[in-house]
Amino acid sequence: MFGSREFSKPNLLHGLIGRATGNDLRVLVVPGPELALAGGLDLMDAGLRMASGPRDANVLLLLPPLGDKMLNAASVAFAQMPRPRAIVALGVKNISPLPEADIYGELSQAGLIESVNSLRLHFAQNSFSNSVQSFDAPALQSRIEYTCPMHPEVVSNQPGSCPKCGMDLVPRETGTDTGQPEEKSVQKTQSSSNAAHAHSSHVKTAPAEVDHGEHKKADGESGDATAKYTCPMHPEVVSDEPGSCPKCGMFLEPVKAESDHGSHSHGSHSHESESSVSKLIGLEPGFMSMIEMTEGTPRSSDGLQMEWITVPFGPFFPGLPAGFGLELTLDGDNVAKATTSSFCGFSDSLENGPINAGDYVENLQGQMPLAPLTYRLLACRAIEAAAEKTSENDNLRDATLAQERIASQLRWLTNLGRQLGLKGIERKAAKLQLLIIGADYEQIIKLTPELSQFIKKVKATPFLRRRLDAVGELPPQSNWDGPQSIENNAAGRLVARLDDISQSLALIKKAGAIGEIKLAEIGNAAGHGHASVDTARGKANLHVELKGGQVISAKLDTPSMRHTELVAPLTDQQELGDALVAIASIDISPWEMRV
Amino acid sequence: MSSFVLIASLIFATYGVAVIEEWVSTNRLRLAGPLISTLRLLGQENILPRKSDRLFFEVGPVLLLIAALLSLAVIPLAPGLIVTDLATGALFFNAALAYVLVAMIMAGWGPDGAYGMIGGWRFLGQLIAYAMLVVMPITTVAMRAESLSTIDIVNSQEMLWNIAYQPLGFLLFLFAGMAMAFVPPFDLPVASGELAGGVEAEYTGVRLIIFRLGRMVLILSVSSAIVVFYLGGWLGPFGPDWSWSMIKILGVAALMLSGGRMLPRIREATLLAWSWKLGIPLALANIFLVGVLVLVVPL
Amino acid sequence: MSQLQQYAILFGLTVGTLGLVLSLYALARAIGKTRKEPGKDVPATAGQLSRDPVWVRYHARYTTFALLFLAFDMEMAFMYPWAVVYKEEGLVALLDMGVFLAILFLGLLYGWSQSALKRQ
Amino acid sequence: MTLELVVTLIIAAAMFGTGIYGALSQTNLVMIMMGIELILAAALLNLVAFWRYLHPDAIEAQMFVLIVMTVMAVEMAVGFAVAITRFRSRGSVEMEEAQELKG
Amino acid sequence: MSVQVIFLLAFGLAAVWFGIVVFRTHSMVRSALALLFSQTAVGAMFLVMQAEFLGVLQIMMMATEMSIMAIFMVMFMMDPGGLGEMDMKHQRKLSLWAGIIAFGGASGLALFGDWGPIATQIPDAGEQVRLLGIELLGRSMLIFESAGLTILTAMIAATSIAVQPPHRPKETPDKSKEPYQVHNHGGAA
Repeated sequence: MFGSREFSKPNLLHGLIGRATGNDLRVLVVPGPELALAGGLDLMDAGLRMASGPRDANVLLLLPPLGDKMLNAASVAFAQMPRPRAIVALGVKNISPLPEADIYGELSQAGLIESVNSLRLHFAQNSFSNSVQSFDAPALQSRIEYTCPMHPEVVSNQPGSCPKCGMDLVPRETGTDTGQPEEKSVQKTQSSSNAAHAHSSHVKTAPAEVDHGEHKKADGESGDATAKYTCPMHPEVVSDEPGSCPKCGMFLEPVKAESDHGSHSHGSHSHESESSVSKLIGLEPGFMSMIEMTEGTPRSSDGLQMEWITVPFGPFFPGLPAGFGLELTLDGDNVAKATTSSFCGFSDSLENGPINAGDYVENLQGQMPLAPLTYRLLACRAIEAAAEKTSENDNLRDATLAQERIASQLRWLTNLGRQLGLKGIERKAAKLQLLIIGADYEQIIKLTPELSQFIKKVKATPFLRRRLDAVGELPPQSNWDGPQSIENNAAGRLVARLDDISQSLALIKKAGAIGEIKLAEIGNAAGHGHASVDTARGKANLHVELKGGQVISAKLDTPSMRHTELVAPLTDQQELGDALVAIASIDISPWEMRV
Repeated sequence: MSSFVLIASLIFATYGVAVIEEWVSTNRLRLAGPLISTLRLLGQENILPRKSDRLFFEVGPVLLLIAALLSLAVIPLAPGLIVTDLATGALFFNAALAYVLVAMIMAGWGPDGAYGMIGGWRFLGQLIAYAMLVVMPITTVAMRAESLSTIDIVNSQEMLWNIAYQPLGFLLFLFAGMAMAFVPPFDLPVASGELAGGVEAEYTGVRLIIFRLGRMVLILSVSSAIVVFYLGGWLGPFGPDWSWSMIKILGVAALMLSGGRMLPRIREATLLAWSWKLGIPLALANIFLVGVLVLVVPL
Repeated sequence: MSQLQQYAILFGLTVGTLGLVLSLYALARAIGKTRKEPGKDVPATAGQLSRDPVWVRYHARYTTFALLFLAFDMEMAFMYPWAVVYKEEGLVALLDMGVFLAILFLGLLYGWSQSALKRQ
Repeated sequence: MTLELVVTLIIAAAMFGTGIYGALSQTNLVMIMMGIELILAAALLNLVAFWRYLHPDAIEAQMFVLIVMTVMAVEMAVGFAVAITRFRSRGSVEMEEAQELKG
Repeated sequence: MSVQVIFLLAFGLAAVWFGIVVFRTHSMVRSALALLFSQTAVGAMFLVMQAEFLGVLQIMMMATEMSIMAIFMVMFMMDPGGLGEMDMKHQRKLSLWAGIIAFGGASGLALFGDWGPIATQIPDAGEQVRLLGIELLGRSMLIFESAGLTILTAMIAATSIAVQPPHRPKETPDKSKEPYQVHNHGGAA
């Protein structure tokens, strides 16, 4: 009813179109294709093709676990999908903001294939129907807020005049707060200043004229001797000539030193031209001066003052980790600022009192769908350390951890292949990952030659190293404990992850068997325990406090929490494509980030 | 009669390119694939973005299709089988394909979407990289043929194809042709990994059909230009001449589409730097080389 | 076929394509209407609604490449007639164009040395 | 036959008038350059009309057209370079704010 | 009223109308592309006048150059999308009169000047390109080389103006605590 298009009496052509839509399915996976791979679902084999955006998709595939923020984003994506569209929910029951799913299936490859077949039937029958309803969701409501064109940070809910410059506020449509992942910071960036152009009111000679005159323009060439020049971002850099700041390359701005206020009488700096713009002779009233507009804006690396736009690279961006909310402030196609958030972060399950150890282990495993066994092992080890018990098959457990590491690195390779447009690597890595995830010991040993041959193929891809070695330079003292590599860039991390796969394979071969991770019997022990596990993304450690066989407090520190701080320095002043590859190269899992 | 054969063969070639493109990207050869996806898009809603520049949004894909078709108008499939044999055919091919850029800017700027706008202006940067590398190899081809008409160019390759006569020009034209048709690894404006569909992101329904059709005809026209300028058009040892040009065109299209998939997407800065620092000097050297060759070798 | 007839055919080809496109639009409109729903016509940015207008002063990083391209592009206009008559004219044409191309290459080298051929 | 020549010349005159109106009325450097482009296009039109209808054997006219095209390209290149520098130092290329450049 | 006049009138009116749209529209990219289509219409008029090489050249050159003009307009003008309906004009009266007088003068000249015999015999397209080539290498070689020099000066002028001289501090700054003194020995006075 929410998916089909309205037509009074569908005829033969509509039937044909319905069947064609059924045979050419473009799927938008919520939360993301990695979840499908981690759950062992082969979408390509089932006949589904990945869609690059909501406009391109006609099937919304929902996979567990789904938080309410993720469901809000899914409702936004569903609203933007053109009809005829359908929702398929595998292993998920309540998808509140979204309407009733058209097809429910259970989370397995057989369930997927069966639901794809019933989806083809569904599209063939009711792509077009006469009873159709509009889909609405809380995330789609919009309200009008008023902001001042010159000072985007002034925001109010009713029209009026801006306290700073007295210009009347301009209506601007924005989403209600429930829809946005986190509070829209009041200090909006440049983007709303271009909404300023919606104002047709002329520049009133507002009281703020006074400070215009003071701000002497940096006339690069004819800098007079007495003026001091300092860098806007590093005030301690002081030079007596114009130029660019050695630290950050920004242009040095003239600073109004007290001593030279009275003395500047040099030719080009006649006092008169210093006066504010609107007093220039021969200027028609109501002239919209551009100097005022570009005055405050920061300069880009080539000295031009341009406008920046804030663009969300939201939870379902192909190439970025699923559920990772990234908002880039773009200066042209350079990234000026990056803010990260997570649509599916984990929350401590101990708010409502202590729970017994077994449930805590299951709970932590459920919250981390991308690395379930790793965090199950971490919880077991921490609890066993607290209860001073040691489990007997520890090296077998390491083999399970190694298997999951291989699966995680292969998913990372699929993501990198999709981002760089290398379809061959993307398909092969996905196929291998599906084989590894369900394999027992003998199958893994049989897979080893295929895996090492694939690793050689990835390393031999022409121009791949050249594309990656200029990208993702980590600042020197950053706390990066992911796969260590000699060269500190994306190419180095790629090679490190490929070596990590071969090391894990060797570890599994040495361990001899894949052990099942079970919590040792701890009765009602008490005490403090600390454990740390080397996951595919870095070192995760957990501090647990036990009392009477129950966990009263736990402090989890995951690698992704630490690595999100690296996103900002990594992408500063980088080209957009390089910034996205750099973010993908540090492999952040939004599930491991706090809500 | 020959115009009917011409139109039928162009439609068949475009469908062939579409089948190859889907085969390369999904690793599944489905002959009915393009027909099914066209029907699907025909059934899709046509969403108009809210505060868009409606004129640009509508004209963009149509201009892309018209530019690609006009560039096909000067390509001979057989001695008589050509839409219009202009005396400055090679130049007209290049002039028609300059409007692909205008169409992409319109399609990018129109819908007021961030991905589309960035994709559109990136394609202008890409044009600045490949434009000179398209022009100079065509000059050397015209030098050998002593005329700009495409039929004379093919006849001039009677003895020796241009790929053997000026291989450097062939490589530059292939590189620039792939960049002109924004085929991966040069798919900067419609990069699905970096810009989530870029210029195509805001288009749905029948406008997307026109955009995709324009793109397929563009790939067809670039590969047929490579065949006409460098692989001796319809010249072939035996059999009907139009079959030779058809085989060569589909072969070059398959080579371009599958070969490009093995390389990661190129960065715009690298593309600009390589084509201006290495491409243009090589093209100038190619002009001198062929200049001497044309005078010395009686071929 | 005289030139004017050929241009008429090209003009007819353009008008024919416009006709094809309009008929396809009419067919699509006949199949069904687009339903107005909240949030559907906002530019789609990967799962979030971006309502702010994006028509800003886009900062292109290839400005110096563009300037060099504007001047260098003119060389093409002179090269086509030269290429057509090259075989007849022989050596003098090669030297003549050699000087022209050398001059232009000088401009390119100057740009290269002033780091204009870089992403600004 | 003179009708075609006169029609072309009148259209070129109209473009010339539009170019002059544009160049004089706009406040932005880039828009003024667009006005100049229109004027040059009108000049091109006249040249080709004179070549076609009056002296088709004088091929120098086509050479002259190539030179005028070069002028158009060169003028744009240098004009934009000036626009970039001015924008970098002053933050705007509005001619209203370029008073201090006066002699 | 031969077919040529009809096409000349059609393309001519299109060119003039696009020329007017260039200055009336608020969106800068629309105005740049209007100029582009105006130049294309002029190129089409060249084709109608059987100057094939010049027409195709004009259509090609103007497409790329006007797109570059479009990006520069978007970079340097206040509101490229035209949302603010801002009117960036001054001295309206003067420029309107200048335009009308220019149009009147030129068209008056066109109407009342006697142009003498109209030629009917025109070399065909291929022949024109060949003649232009021979002209290029023959009588107008000096013009051809001076055009090359003009392009060279334009390239050098544009690069030297637009590209910022790379600012590299002469020696690595010392890390002492007191404010950061940058010593540019021999830098620009």
